Amino acid sequence: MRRLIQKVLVANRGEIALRVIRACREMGLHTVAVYSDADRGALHVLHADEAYRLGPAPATESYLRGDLILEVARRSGADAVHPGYGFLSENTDFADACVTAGVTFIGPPGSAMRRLGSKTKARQAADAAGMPRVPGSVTGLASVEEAEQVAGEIGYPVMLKAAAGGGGKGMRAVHRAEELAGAFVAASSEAERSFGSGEVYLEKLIERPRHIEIQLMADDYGACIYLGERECSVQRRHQKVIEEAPSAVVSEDLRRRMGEAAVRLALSAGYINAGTVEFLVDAEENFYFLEMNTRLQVEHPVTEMVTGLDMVQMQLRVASGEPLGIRQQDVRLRGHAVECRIYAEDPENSFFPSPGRITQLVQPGGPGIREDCGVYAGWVVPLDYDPMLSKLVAYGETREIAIDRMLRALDEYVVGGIKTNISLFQRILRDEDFRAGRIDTGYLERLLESDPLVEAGDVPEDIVAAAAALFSAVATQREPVAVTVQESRWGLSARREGLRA
Amino acid sequence: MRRLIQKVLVANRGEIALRVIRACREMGLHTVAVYSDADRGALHVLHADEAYRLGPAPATESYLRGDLILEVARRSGADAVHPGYGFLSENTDFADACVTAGVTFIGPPGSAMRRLGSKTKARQAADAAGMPRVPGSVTGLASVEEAEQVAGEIGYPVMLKAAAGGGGKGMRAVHRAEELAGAFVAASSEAERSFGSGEVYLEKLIERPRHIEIQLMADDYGACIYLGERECSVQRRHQKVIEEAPSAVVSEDLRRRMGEAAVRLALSAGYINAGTVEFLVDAEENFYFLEMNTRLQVEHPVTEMVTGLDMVQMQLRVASGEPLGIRQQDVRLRGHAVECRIYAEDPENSFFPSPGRITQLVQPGGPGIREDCGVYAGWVVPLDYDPMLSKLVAYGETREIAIDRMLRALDEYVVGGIKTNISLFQRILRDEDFRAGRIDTGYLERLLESDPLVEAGDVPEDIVAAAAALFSAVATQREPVAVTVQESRWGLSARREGLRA
Amino acid sequence: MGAVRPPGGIAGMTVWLEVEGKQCKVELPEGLRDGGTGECVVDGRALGVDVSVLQSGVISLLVGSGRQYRCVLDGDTIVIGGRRYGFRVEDPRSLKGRRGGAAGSAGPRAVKAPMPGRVVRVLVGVGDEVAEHQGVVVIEAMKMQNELKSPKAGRVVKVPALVGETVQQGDVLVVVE
Amino acid sequence: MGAVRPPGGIAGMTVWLEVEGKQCKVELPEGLRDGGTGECVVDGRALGVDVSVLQSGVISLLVGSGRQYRCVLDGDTIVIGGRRYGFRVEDPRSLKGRRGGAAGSAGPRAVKAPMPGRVVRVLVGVGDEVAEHQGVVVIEAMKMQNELKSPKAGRVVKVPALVGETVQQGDVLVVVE
Repeated sequence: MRRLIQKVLVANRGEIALRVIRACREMGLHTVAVYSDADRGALHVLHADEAYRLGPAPATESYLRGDLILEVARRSGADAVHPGYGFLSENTDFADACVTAGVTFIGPPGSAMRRLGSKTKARQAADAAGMPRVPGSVTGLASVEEAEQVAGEIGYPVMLKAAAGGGGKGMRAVHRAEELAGAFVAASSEAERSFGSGEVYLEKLIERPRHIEIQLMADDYGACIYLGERECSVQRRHQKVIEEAPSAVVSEDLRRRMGEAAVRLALSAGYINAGTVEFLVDAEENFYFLEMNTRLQVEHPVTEMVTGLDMVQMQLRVASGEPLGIRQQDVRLRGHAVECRIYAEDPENSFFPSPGRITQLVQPGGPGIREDCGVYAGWVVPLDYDPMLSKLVAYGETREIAIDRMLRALDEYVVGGIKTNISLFQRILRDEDFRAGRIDTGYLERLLESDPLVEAGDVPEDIVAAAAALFSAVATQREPVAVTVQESRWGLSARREGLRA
Repeated sequence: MRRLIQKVLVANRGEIALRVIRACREMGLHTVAVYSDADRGALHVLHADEAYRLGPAPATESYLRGDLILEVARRSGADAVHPGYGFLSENTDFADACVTAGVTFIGPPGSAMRRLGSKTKARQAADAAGMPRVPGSVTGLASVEEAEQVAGEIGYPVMLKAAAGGGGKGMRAVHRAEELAGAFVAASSEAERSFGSGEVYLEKLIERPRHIEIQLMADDYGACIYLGERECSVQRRHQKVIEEAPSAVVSEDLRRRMGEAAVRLALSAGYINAGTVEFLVDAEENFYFLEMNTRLQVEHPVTEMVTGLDMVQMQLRVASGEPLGIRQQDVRLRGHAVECRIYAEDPENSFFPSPGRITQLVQPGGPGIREDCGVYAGWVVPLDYDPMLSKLVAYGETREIAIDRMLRALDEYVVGGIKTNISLFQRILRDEDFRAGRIDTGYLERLLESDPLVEAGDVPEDIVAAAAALFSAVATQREPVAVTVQESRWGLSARREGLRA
Repeated sequence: MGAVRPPGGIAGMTVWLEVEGKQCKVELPEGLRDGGTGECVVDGRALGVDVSVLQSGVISLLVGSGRQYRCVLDGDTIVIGGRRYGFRVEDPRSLKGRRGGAAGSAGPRAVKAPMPGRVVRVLVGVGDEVAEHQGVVVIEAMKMQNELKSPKAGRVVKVPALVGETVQQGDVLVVVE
Repeated sequence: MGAVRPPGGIAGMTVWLEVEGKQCKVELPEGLRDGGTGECVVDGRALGVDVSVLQSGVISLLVGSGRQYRCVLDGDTIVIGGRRYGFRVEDPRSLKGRRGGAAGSAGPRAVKAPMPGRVVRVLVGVGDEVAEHQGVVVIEAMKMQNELKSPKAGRVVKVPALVGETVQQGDVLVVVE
């Protein structure tokens, strides 16, 4: 079963491509990066042994071009492809094409992806594996009429979801029957635009659910273990913003029950490599299967911090045919980890994306801090891709220590030239409800709707003024715009008035 | 017993001062930095809430001036002092002066420091606590004659050591009786110069010993636990270069025996707060008490990585009168951690120190990497202090993974403008003996005496030449020194000859 | 109050600023911008500072009380201790120009691209009546679609935005009168 | 071999270098230093490169085979993949000067301070005979004492070093003839 892996093509960009390259390097594997025209100077290119251009900036002409990527694999002699997350990572045709090309796809076999990757198929598999799930349609809805019938059976409120999708695209909450038809059309057309398939299904809407997911790792030999859970309830527009491991509300017993259910599902589909089973958990600790992500997740570092395991190295070992090497009882959780997704977006202005050149970058460090960063000072963040700049992770003996450590690190962090959501994290991590673990998937939207805590910085105005004056004095060194202090305030005022006239 | 700590003066500089400041910030404590004239822009100053000048650059006029430091504590209203390591950290008079000034000294009580800090007194305490130690004199040697007598009794080879010292100062190995007199005078005068006390003692020299130390933490209530061991055998001139936790050769049983012996010693002296008991371990796994360091150690991060604990936060809690909160059985080691002390010194030129301006700084990151760095790009490393720039720590599930991860991180690390010992670590971490754990305190000196592996980089000459040409083309953009390619090679050669004439 | 002379009588420099929305005037002694100790005067209040210039755009300020502030310049903000403080230099020479440029809220108002991106939907046409905060155009950047709102109630008079077109930050997409 | 013309016939630039102790000549097409694709000629061998200038002193080179090299300039070395490669630009105009300045090993040789520091011991006096590699002076910097050795066997002719004095890098401490 051993498949020799010596050179890995990383079919992704940004921090996750760098993450995979680092794991490969640590294991003595050669690395091949691919890049679009926007990414010639990107960090993942600079860390790779080899790098090949794919095409123009748009992902459809570069990172989504499986044919070009396999051509690079052939040219470079890469014997394996790591897809990262997003892009082609859940594309079964690409996984199959890799196999056909004689290249190891570092992920599950196409057959398992087909059974578990589609949300509707995965729901059928979950039913077969005896896993609790949210009541709703198991197959895609053929029409508005069918949607109305199913919704009527399970009762409002319901949630419409794209079968092929993720990341909140093609999703609509429907609270009353009269809203269903419009929402159905909207969700379906958004799904069509986003994923090339308009198939949508429908579920009972769970009130104030937590989003909690189980990390799995399975090998070729039928071994499958769970590496604890992650709490991902802090979301904005269905996008995770902060992730933690473990969850503040998951007991040892609940963890075991969710973990065993997830393992059952994976084994039923012949799953191999890393995967994540997502659940909704309600206030009574009932858990409901949501979907399975058949790939590495953005938030895998928090699991690594509390288990002490390297999941990408595990992926590479499993993909080369090695057995897992650890048993379920060897997995011990210790401490608490929190991850913040640092995005190039402006939380003070509708979270507008903020591409552009990074002019200053002061990164935090020290005890308990891990940063998986995909950018550097001087780099121009392109407008063509996901706005994630970096994942900042803090570990601590307790949840409170991890949170306080993250706040310390965020206070150290300065990104200049573009806007980031650092201040959003500072607000969340200081929020009483968050600190008490009172979170659900609607938590962040509620926080953002509430009056922002007018938690002004504690730096006196005079200090800020002095600093601003010093910086502007440096900036105007060559061509001073300010005048020297040789006249009275009245004279100066008069002069300003004169200029205004 | 609770002593309120709200504002901590950090009586140190560099990475350890920043380490302490970060812990304070995470715990909501205010921080006060002190600095010499060389350190106005140092990183520890920039991270502190308040900062006060002590005096000129020499440590004797700044960081060793306990009187000035306590004056700053008074002015700033600091209620505690953290001494870090080095400088005043093991100065009992300073610890006492803090108490007199009503300021909590974050470290052991003066009485325990007196009993365990002096090497000769500590050896007496070790004997009393039934701890094995290297045969030799328990008290300082009054004369060359006494030294000759003791050496005759225990047999050569022997080691002369300064009672007050550390870091290899005032140490001499003596292999034959006729060398003893000269070595005694040299060691004593070096000790006098370095520590203000010429007292030396004498021990049997253990052949090829490993340096292994036990980390302790004790509270006000008689609880004392050990946090596993650190392997510090990779030394140059008795200075630790690489540290690890755990040791590759310490079994569960040996760890328990060493740990319990260390705890016994600490409790016998009424020890409180963090401390380290250093041992020599011979090939037969016999361990011998060496000395106790009554303070935080440089290498504490490797212990933090494998225990998941924050030792500085523990120090602060213990110092404010809180109980330890964890028991011995709660301390679980997981994985392996390696630390490299990045120094401003030139391993290719007799390890000469290399102070000066840091012009480039590319720091590693990603999974398993922690950096406690005390410098930044643009900072001028002063010539007045220890040359340590940063501590780079790698964690992995196994020793091999940690080592390979460290190599990956070192390959990413670039410090420009000054020399560093990064290449030394690359050599050690690739060395077969090191990787096999075949190390002792003489290992590194032997490695350095052996022919350097002519492990040339694998970058083809043409690439280096092209890069060099591109850089020089940029540098000469304004005033080109090179000529354009408008003549034949022969013409150019002739021209060069002409210039040489 | 009369002008405060910088210490030593060396000719200084005065800077007018708007800091966090509040106007103020800072008098700097000559040379302080390169580091060292001196007295700034902020709206007539003297402030003893020790300035250390660390890198381009990064300074450390120590004030009389011992407080230390690492200040990082980022465009029109200064980051100190993880918080941002907005400021604007008021150049006396440019006040006239700025004044002339300011548009009254009664006149036509433009919806401009807040970032580079691609126009994915135009929700209004010329002549449409729009409410304040009504969405008028959707642009996409970094995989996110962002609906831009009308700054006022009124009638759409121009729609330069074209679906599929790439726009730069500041480009006018819709004008409402 | 004749000179190779840069692609497009644009006037290029030739740089003579010593790389890791070996002399070579590199012909660069004009403009490549600012990034882009072109053909360097190293000692007559053409090398297709794609240059990306990332920051001051940092470039990424992609060569025809697909190999990627991040090159960081540090003084007279280039760091690539964690290894340092020494180089020196040979300025044809300065060759004469350098030649004249090179001291023969037969003449007097100076022991110079390899770093800034303080002289803590002077181990020889004028007139002393010293062996090659014999310690002659000890200087201290960064808490480390460093013994400087004589570069040759001979007689000490000058000892400018004074105990306790602070010296700069390159200061002559002892001269041996």
